[in-house]
Amino acid sequence: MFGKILIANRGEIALRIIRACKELGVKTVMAYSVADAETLPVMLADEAVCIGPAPSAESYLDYKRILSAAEICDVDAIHPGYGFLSENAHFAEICKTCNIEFIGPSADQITAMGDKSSAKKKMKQVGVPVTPGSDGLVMDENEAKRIAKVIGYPVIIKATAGGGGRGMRISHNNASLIKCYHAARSEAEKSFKNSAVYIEKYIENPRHIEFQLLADKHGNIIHLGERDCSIQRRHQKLIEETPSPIMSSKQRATMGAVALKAAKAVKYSSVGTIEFLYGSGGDFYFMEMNTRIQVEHPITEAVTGIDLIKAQIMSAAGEKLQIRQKDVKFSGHSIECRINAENPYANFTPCPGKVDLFIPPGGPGIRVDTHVYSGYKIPPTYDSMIAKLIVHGKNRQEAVAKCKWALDEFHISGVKTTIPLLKYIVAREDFAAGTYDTGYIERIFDPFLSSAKEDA
Amino acid sequence: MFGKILIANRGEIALRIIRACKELGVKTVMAYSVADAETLPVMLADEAVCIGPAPSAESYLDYKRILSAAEICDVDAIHPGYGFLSENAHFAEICKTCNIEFIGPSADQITAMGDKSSAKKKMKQVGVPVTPGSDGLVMDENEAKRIAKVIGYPVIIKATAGGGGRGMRISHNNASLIKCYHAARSEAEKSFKNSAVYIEKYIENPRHIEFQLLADKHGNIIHLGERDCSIQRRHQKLIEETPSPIMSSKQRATMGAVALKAAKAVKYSSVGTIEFLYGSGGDFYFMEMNTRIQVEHPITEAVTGIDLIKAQIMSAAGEKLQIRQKDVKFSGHSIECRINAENPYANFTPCPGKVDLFIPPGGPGIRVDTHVYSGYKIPPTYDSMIAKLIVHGKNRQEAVAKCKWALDEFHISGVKTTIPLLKYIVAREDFAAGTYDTGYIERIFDPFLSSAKEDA
Amino acid sequence: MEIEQIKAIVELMSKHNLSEFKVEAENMRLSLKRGGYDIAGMSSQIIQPAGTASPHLMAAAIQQEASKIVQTAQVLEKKNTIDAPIVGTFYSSPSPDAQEFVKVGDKVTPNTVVCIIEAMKVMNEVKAEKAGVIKEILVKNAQSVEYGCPLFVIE
Amino acid sequence: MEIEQIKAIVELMSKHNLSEFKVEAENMRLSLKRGGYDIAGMSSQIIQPAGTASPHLMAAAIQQEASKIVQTAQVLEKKNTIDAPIVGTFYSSPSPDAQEFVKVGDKVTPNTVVCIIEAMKVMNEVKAEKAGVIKEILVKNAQSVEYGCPLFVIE
Repeated sequence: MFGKILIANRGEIALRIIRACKELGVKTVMAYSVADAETLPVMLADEAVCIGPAPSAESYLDYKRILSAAEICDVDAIHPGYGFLSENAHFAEICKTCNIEFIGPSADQITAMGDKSSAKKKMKQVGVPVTPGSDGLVMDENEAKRIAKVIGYPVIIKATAGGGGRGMRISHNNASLIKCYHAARSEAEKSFKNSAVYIEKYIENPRHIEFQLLADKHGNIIHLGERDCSIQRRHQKLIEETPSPIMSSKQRATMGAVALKAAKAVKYSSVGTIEFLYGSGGDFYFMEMNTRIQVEHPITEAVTGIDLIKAQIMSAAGEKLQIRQKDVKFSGHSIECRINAENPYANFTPCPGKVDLFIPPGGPGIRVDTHVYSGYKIPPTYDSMIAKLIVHGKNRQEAVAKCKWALDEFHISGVKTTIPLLKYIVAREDFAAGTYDTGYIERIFDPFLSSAKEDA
Repeated sequence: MFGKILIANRGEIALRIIRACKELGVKTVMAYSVADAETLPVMLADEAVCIGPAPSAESYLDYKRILSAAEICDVDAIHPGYGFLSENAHFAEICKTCNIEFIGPSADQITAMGDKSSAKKKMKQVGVPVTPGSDGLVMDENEAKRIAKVIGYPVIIKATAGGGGRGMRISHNNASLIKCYHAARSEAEKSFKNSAVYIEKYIENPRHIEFQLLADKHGNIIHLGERDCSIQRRHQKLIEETPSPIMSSKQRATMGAVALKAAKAVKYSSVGTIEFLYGSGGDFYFMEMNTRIQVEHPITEAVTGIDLIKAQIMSAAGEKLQIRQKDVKFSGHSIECRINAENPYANFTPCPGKVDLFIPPGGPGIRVDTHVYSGYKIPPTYDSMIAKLIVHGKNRQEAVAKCKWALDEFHISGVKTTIPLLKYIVAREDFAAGTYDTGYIERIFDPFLSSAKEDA
Repeated sequence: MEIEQIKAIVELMSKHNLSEFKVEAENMRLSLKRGGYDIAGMSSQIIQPAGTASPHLMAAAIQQEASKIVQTAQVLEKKNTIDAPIVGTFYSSPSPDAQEFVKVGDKVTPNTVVCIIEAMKVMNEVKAEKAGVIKEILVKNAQSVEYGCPLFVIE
Repeated sequence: MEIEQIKAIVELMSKHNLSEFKVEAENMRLSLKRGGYDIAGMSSQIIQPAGTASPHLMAAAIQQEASKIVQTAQVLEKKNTIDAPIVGTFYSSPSPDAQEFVKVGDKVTPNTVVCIIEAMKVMNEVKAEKAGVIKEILVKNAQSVEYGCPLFVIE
């Protein structure tokens, strides 16, 4: 096991990693920016090093500063958390060169899965179902039209370097295709400095079902069931749950096996997630692989009893998986609600600023992962997620009931948050029935705004 | 199921009951004193009624005011929590007369177990082991001397109406016996308006092992394993855990069966606890029965997955137990640390006042039950317990590790708390080894004070 | 701590434009401030409608509503009301057919019975406890009242 | 604590324009503040010893340590220092045998190289970025420095 690791991240995930390390007996060093000097992870780590000013490019994204901090603190490994450098193959490679373990997959594995277009090609080769579409990048308008004709409308144009919905356009006919093609390219260029796009059949109103994987460096790999992350707004997940309300254990076994096949194709050796689009007919397609720990990992922890961050660190340290696929038992139902400092009534404008009073809920089956406290100042520089509420109930009904009272109790003043929208969703009958898909928030958003007006 | 219940309590347990009711779909009314107007339970209940001024005698202990509130709010039942009227047979009786369900055992059951001396007699009759001692009350000095001679020193003199260590004296010889006898009587008179005492053999350095029971009104009763509450200061529990580090599953089955026998003797029909003294030779003796929910119930919830407050309310509503003894499965290890607003460096002086900043820990396996938040003013009128930290780990080692980091993270400023003492204990090797008894805190207290001076 | 010490501290604060001074010693706490007053101390006596956020939390949360302010005003005028000494049901007259105990404009002495509050089937007579003229009756007949609820305005 | 001590502290605060002073000793707490401005905004540049509480939380927790006060003083005088632009290892001279880049008393221009900070095996020359006279060297040769760490006092 490592003696000391550096945490190249911030906020709740940094705190989460510190907690895991304390249980493992591993010392921690927080690499932090000036904006995060007064945060809980910086206080609670064994050591803390300021690596740069607030902008990510000069701190959390600057691998030179992070590695320099790692060197002066003499750490064995670096945990990248999620976001920032967590899926950066170049960073993983340099860590290796510096003889510092990157807590995650190898640079090769990241590269193989990082480029969505080539990842899709690879998956197709090994027999993982992918959505029909272009075999690789689409270089001009004519090719776009030809492909659309073959696979049929609607189609979706996606940036190969994309994520978070940027560089993405849906077209329903020839008329809009060319416009969408160029719009996606120019957005991709702006966002990722890479204008390359590919085209796929657009699956209407699918569910987003992802499988959590856990692997070691000795060829062992298991899946820990699925997470249903269909409740998204512009491809940003808002509520996740496991098990999915529509998943049978037979379908879980089938999709789990496919997810394992996908990961084995790149000899995957860490925690990771295979994301699928799940059609209304039970058909499913490989979407992408996230080669890192995910925000929503705690719901899988709740139902499996497995600490994923500890497992990830142990895997990076070369330890063998202690658990076989047949030992994985699922118990109860877990739901995560993401609380962002955004105003849902004003187009989700981020609301940085001082949190006057922060009272998280407690009690049975409630877990809150947050770095926020009364008086904390949310910097405008980073992600707007300020807390994750994770509930665990005996069954889905109890878990939904816990979401309701826990959200009612959650008191955050001083900044606007997504809590009103979350409360609105978990109180709805269609949510209780589990009948939702990735178009859900868009459909219920106007009723939500109207209900708020009625309340006022 | 009840439509609406009144909560005749305050603080964290009131909040705990509200949470359970929200899951059950039962409306809640908080009966509160002027001192508690600004508390979370008052805000989070469906209704709230101020019943009187701060002193308990004119509010939480005044059954007339509570029943009047219950009547004007038209509730079906009253939950008494713990303390206050929770073990008051008279109150349970009046509730019945008023056609309001008392959420707890019947007045008869409370009476049968409430008087310690007669409870002991009854237990002896049905074959539950009790400590050798007087058959009932000891009326004068000569009888005291006679009994002491028979059972042998050391002996303990206890108030029959007692609790919390008041009206209790230990004597090691004839010389001190008479003095102790009178001291116990006068303290009992002062504390409980009942000077009656009894005498028992004093078990030196025993463990305090209690069994959680769950019963319905249809004759079904099960036990949910033991809790080891040996870490006490002056009979006030400070740390509780389950399973006990010294309990074998065979011994658990034996003692569990005895606990069930004890409760069946009074046809017990609610949640309750049988407390045993556990000698160093594995011998155990019935100490008393608590005919109510206990502060430390969450650790049993953690390892069994059973919500005891919901179970208690369902039992009071006449529902049958859904679970048999053989269905009870224990999973992992749970520890509770009680955080009191007391200064452990100054003889545990209570520290009421404003909590400037309150940051509870979060993350996997952490539960915090509290009514406190940043800015909350702890009134001087009531109990000093302000939070319960409950951890749940795969095994004892993981649970102890979680206690350590969670206590390190727990930030409470403005008032002194028991956190430094808790941190000191959970970091000790003898605690890690599970070798402690009810004399533990007394023995480690001077080293604790010295370590604090070294730190300073 | 001696008064001379405190005096010296106050002078120092004034001279050096300190806004706050606190000292806490064994069995003793002292807190001085210049400018800005503390609302929290007043809030505990506010009559609380069921289920709404407390004034304290509200203050902290900076989300005071208009309705709250009225209540605060009531609190500030509290010395001019007769309040419910117990929780129960308010009756303005001894029986449904009988005359009210008091009407607006009536003079009352501390011993005047002004209403009945029924608690647990017992009719409890409520006395004015102060002398004056009834200016307003704040609750309706047969209405539920909680402890401390203002019943009458008296002048 | 004697009044003379408090007086001395207050005078120090006034003189050095400190906004806050807190001390906690056995059985005793003392907290002083000046003016309405928020120290928290500045504190982010304080060099933070690993594992200690942040100034902001500290203020709330009223548990300031003596060592912190020195740091606060450093922060207030920050305009007169040359700070580390990157995290790494400080070297006062180009090689172990060579002369230091600057000594106390040396005049520097913005372009004067005052030290090297090694990061990832790369030697980064640090320039003064302001003109003045080196008054003090705050870090030792081969010492690790984090971003923003004051290296030299300059006047």
